[in-house]
Amino acid sequence: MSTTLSIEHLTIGLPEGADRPFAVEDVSMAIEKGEILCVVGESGSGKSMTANALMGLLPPGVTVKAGRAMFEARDVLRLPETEKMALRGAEIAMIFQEPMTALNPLMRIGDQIAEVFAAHDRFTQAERREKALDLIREVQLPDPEKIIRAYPFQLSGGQRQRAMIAMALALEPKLLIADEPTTALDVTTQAQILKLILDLREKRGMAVMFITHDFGVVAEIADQVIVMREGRVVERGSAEAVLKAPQHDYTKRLLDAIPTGTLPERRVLSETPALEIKGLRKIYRTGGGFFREAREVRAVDDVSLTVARGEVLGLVGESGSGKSTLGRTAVRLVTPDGGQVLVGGTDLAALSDEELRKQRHKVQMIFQDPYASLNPRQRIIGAITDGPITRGVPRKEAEARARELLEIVGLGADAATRFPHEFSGGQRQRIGIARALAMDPELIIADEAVSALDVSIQAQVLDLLRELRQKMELSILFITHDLRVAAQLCDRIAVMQKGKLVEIGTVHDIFLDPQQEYTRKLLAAVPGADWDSQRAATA
Amino acid sequence: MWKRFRSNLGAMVGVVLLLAVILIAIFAPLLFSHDPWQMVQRPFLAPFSTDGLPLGTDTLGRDVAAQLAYGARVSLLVGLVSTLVALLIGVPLGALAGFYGGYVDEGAMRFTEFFQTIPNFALAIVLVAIFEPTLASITLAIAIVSWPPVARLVRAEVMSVRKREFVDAATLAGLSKPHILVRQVLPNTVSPIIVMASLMVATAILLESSLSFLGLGDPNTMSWGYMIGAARTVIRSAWWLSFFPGIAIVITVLALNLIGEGLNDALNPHLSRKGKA
Amino acid sequence: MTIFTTILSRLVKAVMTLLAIAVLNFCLLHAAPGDPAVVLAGEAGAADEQMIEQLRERFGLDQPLYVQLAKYVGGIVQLDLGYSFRQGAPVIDLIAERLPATLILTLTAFGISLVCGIALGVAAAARVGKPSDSALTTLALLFYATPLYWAALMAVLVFSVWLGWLPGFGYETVGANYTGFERVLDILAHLILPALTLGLFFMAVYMRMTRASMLEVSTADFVKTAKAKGLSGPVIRRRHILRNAILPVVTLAGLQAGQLVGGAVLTETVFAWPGIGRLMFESLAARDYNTILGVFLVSAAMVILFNIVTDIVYRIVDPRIGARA
Amino acid sequence: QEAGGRLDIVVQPEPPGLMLGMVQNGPTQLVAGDIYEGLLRYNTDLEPMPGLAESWEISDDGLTYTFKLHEGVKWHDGEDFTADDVVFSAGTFLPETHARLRASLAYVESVTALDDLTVEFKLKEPFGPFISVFEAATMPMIPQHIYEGTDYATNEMNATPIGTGPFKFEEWVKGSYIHLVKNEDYYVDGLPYLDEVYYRVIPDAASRAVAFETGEVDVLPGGSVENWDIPRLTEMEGVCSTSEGWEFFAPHAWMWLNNREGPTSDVRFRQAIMYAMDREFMKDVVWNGFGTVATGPVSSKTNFYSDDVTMYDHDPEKAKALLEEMGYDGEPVTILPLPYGETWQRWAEAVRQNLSEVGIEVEIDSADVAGWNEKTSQWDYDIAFTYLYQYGDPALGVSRNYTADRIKKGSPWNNVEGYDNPELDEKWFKAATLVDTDERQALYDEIQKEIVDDVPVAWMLELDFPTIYRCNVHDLVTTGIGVNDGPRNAWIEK
Ligand SMILES: Nc1ncnc2c1ncn2[C@@H]1O[C@H](COP(=O)(O)OP(=O)(O)OP(=O)(O)O)[C@@H](O)[C@H]1O
Ligand SMILES: Nc1ncnc2c1ncn2[C@@H]1O[C@H](COP(=O)(O)OP(=O)(O)OP(=O)(O)O)[C@@H](O)[C@H]1O
Ligand SMILES: [Mg+2]
Ligand SMILES: [Mg+2]
Ligand code: NI
Repeated sequence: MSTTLSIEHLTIGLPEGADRPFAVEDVSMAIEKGEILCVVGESGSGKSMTANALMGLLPPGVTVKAGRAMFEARDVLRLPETEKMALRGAEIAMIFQEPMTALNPLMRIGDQIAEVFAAHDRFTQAERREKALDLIREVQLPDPEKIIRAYPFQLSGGQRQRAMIAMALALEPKLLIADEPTTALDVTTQAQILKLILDLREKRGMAVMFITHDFGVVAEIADQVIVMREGRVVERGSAEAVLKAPQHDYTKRLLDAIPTGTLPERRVLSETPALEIKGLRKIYRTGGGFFREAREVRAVDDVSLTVARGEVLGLVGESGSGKSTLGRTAVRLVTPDGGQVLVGGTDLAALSDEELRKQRHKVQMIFQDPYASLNPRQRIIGAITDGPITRGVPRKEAEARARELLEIVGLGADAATRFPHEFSGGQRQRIGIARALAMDPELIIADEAVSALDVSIQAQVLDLLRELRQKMELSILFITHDLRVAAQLCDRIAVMQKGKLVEIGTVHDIFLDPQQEYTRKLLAAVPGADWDSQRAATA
Repeated sequence: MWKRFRSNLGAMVGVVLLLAVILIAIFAPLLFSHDPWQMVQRPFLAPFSTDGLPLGTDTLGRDVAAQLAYGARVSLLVGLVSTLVALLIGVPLGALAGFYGGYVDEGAMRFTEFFQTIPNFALAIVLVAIFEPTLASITLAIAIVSWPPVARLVRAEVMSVRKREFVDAATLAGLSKPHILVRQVLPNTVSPIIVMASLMVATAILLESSLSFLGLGDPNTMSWGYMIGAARTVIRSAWWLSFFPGIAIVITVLALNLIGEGLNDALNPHLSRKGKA
Repeated sequence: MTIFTTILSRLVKAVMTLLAIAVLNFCLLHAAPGDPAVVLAGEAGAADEQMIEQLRERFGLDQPLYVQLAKYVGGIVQLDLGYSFRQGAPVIDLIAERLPATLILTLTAFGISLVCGIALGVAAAARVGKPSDSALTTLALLFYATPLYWAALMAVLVFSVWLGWLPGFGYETVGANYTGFERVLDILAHLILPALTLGLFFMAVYMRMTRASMLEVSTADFVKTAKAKGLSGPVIRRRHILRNAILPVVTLAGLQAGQLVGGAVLTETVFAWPGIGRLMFESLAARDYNTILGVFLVSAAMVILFNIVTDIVYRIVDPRIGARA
Repeated sequence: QEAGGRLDIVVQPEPPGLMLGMVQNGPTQLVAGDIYEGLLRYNTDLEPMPGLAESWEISDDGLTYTFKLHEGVKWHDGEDFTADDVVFSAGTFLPETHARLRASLAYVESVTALDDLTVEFKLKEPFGPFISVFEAATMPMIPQHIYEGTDYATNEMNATPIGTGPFKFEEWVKGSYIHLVKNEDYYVDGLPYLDEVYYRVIPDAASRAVAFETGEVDVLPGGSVENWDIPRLTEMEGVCSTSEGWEFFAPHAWMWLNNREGPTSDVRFRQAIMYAMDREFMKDVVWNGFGTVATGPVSSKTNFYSDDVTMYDHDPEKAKALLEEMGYDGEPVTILPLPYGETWQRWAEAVRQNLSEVGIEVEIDSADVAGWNEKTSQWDYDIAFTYLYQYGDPALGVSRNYTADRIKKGSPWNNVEGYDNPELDEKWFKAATLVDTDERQALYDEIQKEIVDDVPVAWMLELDFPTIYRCNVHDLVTTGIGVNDGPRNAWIEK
C-alpha cells in the first residue's frame, strides 16, 4: 500500500490568550491508501485543528508553526492559496460535524453539489447536473430527482449529512477527512452513515481520516487509531491493538470510562410510586394564524408509566421520539393536552399556577446542556439558593446547605461565589445536579444529562448519580439516547417511538430479550456493539 | 471585556472625544464668564480675529465659543435623557412581549409597528409642535419616536434567552414569572441594549438638532441645532456660525458611534468560541 | 402559505394599522393648541368673530370632537381624506399632486443608500481588520454623523452656487416645458443633490448592517463547507455569504423606510422639493388637520408598502419561509 | 420700454389660495394683485390713481362717491366688466367674506349702479379714509357672473381665479410655482409688457437667496430673504433694490403688552420696557439697519403722523427707577416672538437681553404660526411681537388696535393688548368721521401725544422691506403697494 498522506511533526500555534500555546504539538501520522484512520481524543485535544490545517481552513490567528504534511509529494501546508483551492474538494475533501448548519440554507442541494464541479471547472452545466444526480443516488438519498431541487431545510439531519458526503465525494478525492460526522445524529442514522462511509471506502479505495471521540465508532470502522490529548499524540496503532491492549494511561482511562455493556445487578424496587403518568398526551401545533393552517406533531401520545421510589427509569428512543417532551411534561414545564401526572400522589396538572409553584420542588430536572442551563450572569450560590429561598428557607440556611451540596457533588465549597464560565462542562453539570438536589426533590428528571460530556467526565457524573440514588432514595427518570449509558444506571428502561411507548421492562429484559422490532433495531445500531459484547465478556 | 474594548483604536478615540465634549459641557460656566446669550462684541466677528473670542461672534454679537460649550450641555442632556426615556418605554414593552408571547406579544408588537409605521421624524415634529417646544417636550418627543427599535431588540433578545435552559431551571426552582423575567432574563440582554443605547444617544442628538433647525427648538436653551438653524441664513457671509456647531455634532455623534461599535465588538465576541467567553 | 395569502394578511393588518393611525393622530392633533379657524382668519390679515364663526361652521369645527372623528374615520373608510381648510381643496388632490415628487425622491434615495450601503458593507467586510476597512467604516460614519440639513446646505453651496454644476433646488426647470426624455433628464439633474444627501445618510446605516451581517454569516458552518469545496474567496462571498447576509439587511431596510420618509421633510425643505413632507410641515403650522392627517396616512401607507415589498423580496430570496407552514 | 420676457418672483410662503376676495394674506395679495384689480390704485404718496375707475368724484359733504368705470374692460373669461360687478362685489360678496373691509363697509348705506359704467357709493356718515379702501386687495372686484348665487367658499372657480388684471392665471404647481400669463385683452393699451410671470415657491430663506444669486429668480419681494443677506445680494453686479412700494402697508412692528394682568398691566412697567430697550441697536443689528425706530402708533410713512410725543431713548437707569418706583418684585414675564423666521427670533432674544439688563427676568415662549395666533387671540401672553399694516390711514390700520370696541377675543388683529381709554376712543371715532384733513391731523396729533405716554404696546420699528431685483427690470415698483401690482408696468431691458 502507498501512503496517501503523511503528517510530520506538525505544530499549530494558538493566538495569545488561548488556553494553551499550541493547539497541536509535534504530531505525526500517516494514512495509507484505502485505509481509515480514526483520530480520537477528548474535546479540545486538537483533532479538528489538525484536520483544518490540512484543508487550509485554520481560523484567523491560528497558524502552522512547524512540520509538514506531504500529500502526493507536496507539502499541503505550504502551498500557495490558489493551489490549495485546487486541492480542496478535488484531492482532499472534508465533511463536518453539524449537518444542520453546514449547508447553505438558500441554495438547492443540487446546486451545492454541482458547485464543486464549477469550482474546479469540470464538465458542462448539463453534465454537472447528471453527475450530481449520480452522486445523490450513490449516497442513497431517496427520490434523487426531488432532492436535487430541494433546499436543505427540507431534509432531515441524516439526509443532509449524506448530501455533504455526496459533495465531498464529487471529484473522487484521494483523501476524505470526516470531522465527527455522526456526533449530531441519533444512533440509527449514525449506523447508516458509518455503513455508507465504509461502503464508499470499499468502492473507491480512498483514504479516510475519521475524527471522533466515540470508541464505539472506532471499533466499528477504524483500521488505524491515533489517540490525542492536549495537542499531542499519546498512542497510535492498529484498531485491534489500541482497543484490546492500550498502552498509555490516558487511553486506558478513556476506555475504562466507557460504560460497558455489563448490566447492573437487579435491585428490589419499592412499591410506592414516585411518579405516575397516566394516558399523557401532548400535541404541538405550530404555525396557525390568520390564514395559515396549523401543523400538528403528536410529541407524546397516550403514554402511561410509573417510576417507583428509588428507581432509575431509563427513557430511550430516537431523536424526536418525544422523550424530552415527556420529561418536561412531568415537571410541568410543558402543559399536557391530556392525561395525568401524579408526583407523590399529587396531580400537578390540576394545580393552579400559584399552588404549582409551591409544589415545584418535588420534581427537579437536570438539563442536557451544562452551558445553557446556568445563568451566565448569576453566581453559583444564587443559582442554587434561589429555589429554597423562594420556598421560604432562610437565606443563611439555604446557603449553608448549598455549600454542603457543592461538596457532595465534588466541587469545593468555594465554588459558590464563582460564575458559571469559570467552570468546565462537567463541573457545570455537577452544579446543575446540586441545584436540583437543593430543592429536596422526590424525583429528578435527567434529560440527556451526560450526553454533552466527554466520556471520562461522563463516567464521573454517572458515578455521582448512582451514589446519590443510594444515599438519598431518589427516583430518577433518566432520558438518554445512549443505550449503553442507560444500561449502566437504570433499573428499568422504557422505549419510545414517535410519541408512543413501545416497550418498557427491566434492563435485562430489554437488552437480552427485546420484544419489539423497534427496540431490536435500536440495540443493533449502537456503534461498536460487537466489540462491546466482547468487552463485556472479558470484563 | 474592557481589555478588548481598550484595544479597539476607534473606540478609544471615541471615548477621548466624548470625554472632551463632556468636560467642556460640565465646565462651560468656568470656561466662560458670560452666558451664551449675552451680546459681548460687534456681530459677525470672524473666528481667531479677536482676543477672548476664539470662534468669533454671531449675528447679535454673542460669543460663539460660549454658545458651543453651553450647547454641548443641551445636546448631551437631550441625548441622554431621551435615550433613557426610550429605554424605559421600550425595554419593559419588549421584555413583556418577548417573555409572555401570545396575545401580549401580538398586542405589543402591533403597538410598536404602529409607531414604526409613522415616519418618525414627522411624528417628532408634530409632537413638538403640539406640546410646544420646550426642552422637556423635545426630549419626550425624541424618546417617543425612538423606542420602537429598542422594544424589538429586547423582544428578540428575551425570546432567545427565554428558550435557554436556565430559565426552565428557574421555573423549576419555583420562581415567579416576573421574578424570572427581571432577575434572570433581562440581565442577559443588557449588552445589546447598551450598544444600542450608545447609538441612540447619537441619533437623539441629531434629531434634536434637526428639530431646532426647523425652528422647533427650545428658544431658552442654547443648543447646537439652534446655532445651525439660526446661522443657516447667514451661511454665505458667516460660514463659521454653522460650521463649528456642525463639526461639534459630527464629532459627538461620531464619537458615540465609535464607542457603540467598540462596545459591540467587546460585548459580542464572535471571535471567541461559543460558551467560553 | 403562499405569497398571496401573506400579502392579503399583511394588507388586512395594514388597513387596521392605518385606521388606528387615523384615530390616534386625530386625537393628537386636536389636542394641540391652535384653532384652524383662528389661524385661517389670522392669515386673512384681519379677522372678526363673524369670520371665525363662519369658518368653524364651514369646516364642522363647531361640532363635538367625536362627531368630527366619526365623520373623519367614516370618510377614510371610503378613501376620502377630507377637505383642506387652508387650501380649499380635497386633501387627496393636494397629496396626489405632491406624492410623485416624494416618491421619486425617497425611492431614489432608498435605492442609492441600499445599493451603495450594501456594496460598501461587502467591501468593508472583505477587508475586515485592515486599514481600508476602518477607512470605509469611518467614512460611512461621517456621512451618518453629519446632520442631514447641514450636509444639504453645504451641498447646495458647493455644487450649485460655487461650481454651478447642478440646480440647487426645485423639482424641474420652471417654465422650460421640457417633454419626454429631456424632462426626465431635467428632473434627474434636480434630483441628484437631494437624493444624494438623503441617501448618503441612510447608506451609512445599511453599510453598517451589511458589514456586521456579512461578518456574522462568514463565521457560519456552510462557509467552511464552501471553502472545503475549493471555491475561491470572491465566489464564496458572492454566492454564499452575501445572499445570506443580505436578508436581514433588506428586512431592516424595510423597517427603516419610515425614517427615510421622515428625513424627506428636511431634504424637501432645504431643496424646495415639492413633496408631501413639506406639505405636512406647512400644514402643521396652519393646523390644517385634514391635510396633516392625510399626509400621515399616506406616508404610513408608503412605509407599509415598503415593508410588504421587502417581505416579498425576503420570501423570494429565502425558500425557508414560504414553505415553512 | 420693451415688450416681452418673463419675470420670476419669489413668493413666500406659498399662498393658501388665490381668490383675493376670500384669502387675504400677504402672498395671496402678491400674486393675485396681478389678476384682480380694485377701482383705484395708489401712488407712493398714497394718492389715488385711476384703476378700473377712470375718474371719481366725492361730494362736499363726504357722503357720496361716484366712480366712472373704464370702458371695454373684460374679465379673463371674456365677459364684460360692468357696474353691476362693482355693486355685487361691494354690496354682496365682500361684506360676507372680507373681514377687514367689513369695518369700512359699515359706513356704506348703499352701492348703486347708475348706468353700466357708473357706480355710486352712499355713506351713512362721513368717513375720512373712505377714498383709501379701493385698492385691489382691500376691495377687489369679483366677477358677478361666476359667484352670484353660489357657495363662495366651495366654488370651483376659486382654483382658477378670474379677474380683470393684466395677467391671467395659467397654472399652479403646488409647492413649486404659480404661472401667470399676459392678458392680451388688457384695457390699457400696450400693457402689460411682460409675457409671463412665475411666482416661485422656495421654502428656505437661504435657498431663496441662492435662487436669486444663480439667476433662477429675478425679484425678491420685501421680506423674502433674511436681512443679513440683503447687503451681500445688493452688492452683486446688476442688482438693484428699493425700499419703496410699501407705503400703503407701512408695516409697523410692536410688542403687545398685556394690559390686563401681570407686571405689564402697570404703566410704569410698560414705560420701563420702552426705556430698557436699545431700539437703535436692534434696528442696526437685528434688522441690519433697515427700518426706522417707531415713535408711536402711527408710521411716519403714513398720513397724520406726528413726532410731538415723548421719545423713549435707551435709558436703563430710568427703566430701573421706574421699576423701583412700582415695586417690581422680579416676577418673570414671557415674550412670544413672531414665528416668521430667524430675524424675529433674534429680535426677541435681543429684547430679552435688554430687559434682563434692567432686572426683568424674561423667558421666550415659542409657538408656530398656529400657536402664535391662538395665544395672542386668546390673550394668553405677557409680551408678544407683531407687526401690522396701516393701510394708508390711521382710521383703517391704526385705531383698530387701540379702541375698546375692538377688544375681541379670538382675533389677533385688533386691540389684543386690552387697552381701554374711553376718552381717547372718542377722539379716534371723531377723527375717522371728519372730512377735513387739517381737522383730522389736529385730532390725531392729540391722540398720539396722549397714547404714547400710556404705552399700551411697545412700539418697535417701522419696518423696511427692500425689494431686490435685477437692474434690467424697470418700473417694477411704481405704486404704494409695490410688487403686488408691479408686473403691470414692469418691463425687461434686453
Ligand atoms: N478559533 C480559535 N481560536 C483560538 N483557539 C481555538 C480556536 N478554535 C479552537 N481553539 C483551541 O484549539 C484547541 C484545539 O481545538 P480543536 O477544535 O482542535 O479540538 P477538538 O479536538 O476538535 O475538540 P472537539 O472534540 O470539541 O471538537 C483547543 O484548546 C481550543 O480551545
Ligand atoms: N416547542 C415545540 N413546538 C413544536 N414542536 C415541538 C416542540 N418541542 C418539540 N417538538 C416536536 O415534538 C417532537 C418530540 O420532540 P422531543 O424534543 O420531545 O424529542 P426527543 O425525543 O427529546 O428528541 P431528542 O433526542 O432529539 O432530544 C419532535 O417532532 C419535535 O419536533
Ligand atoms: Mg472538533
Ligand atoms: Mg430531547
Ligand atoms: Ni460572553
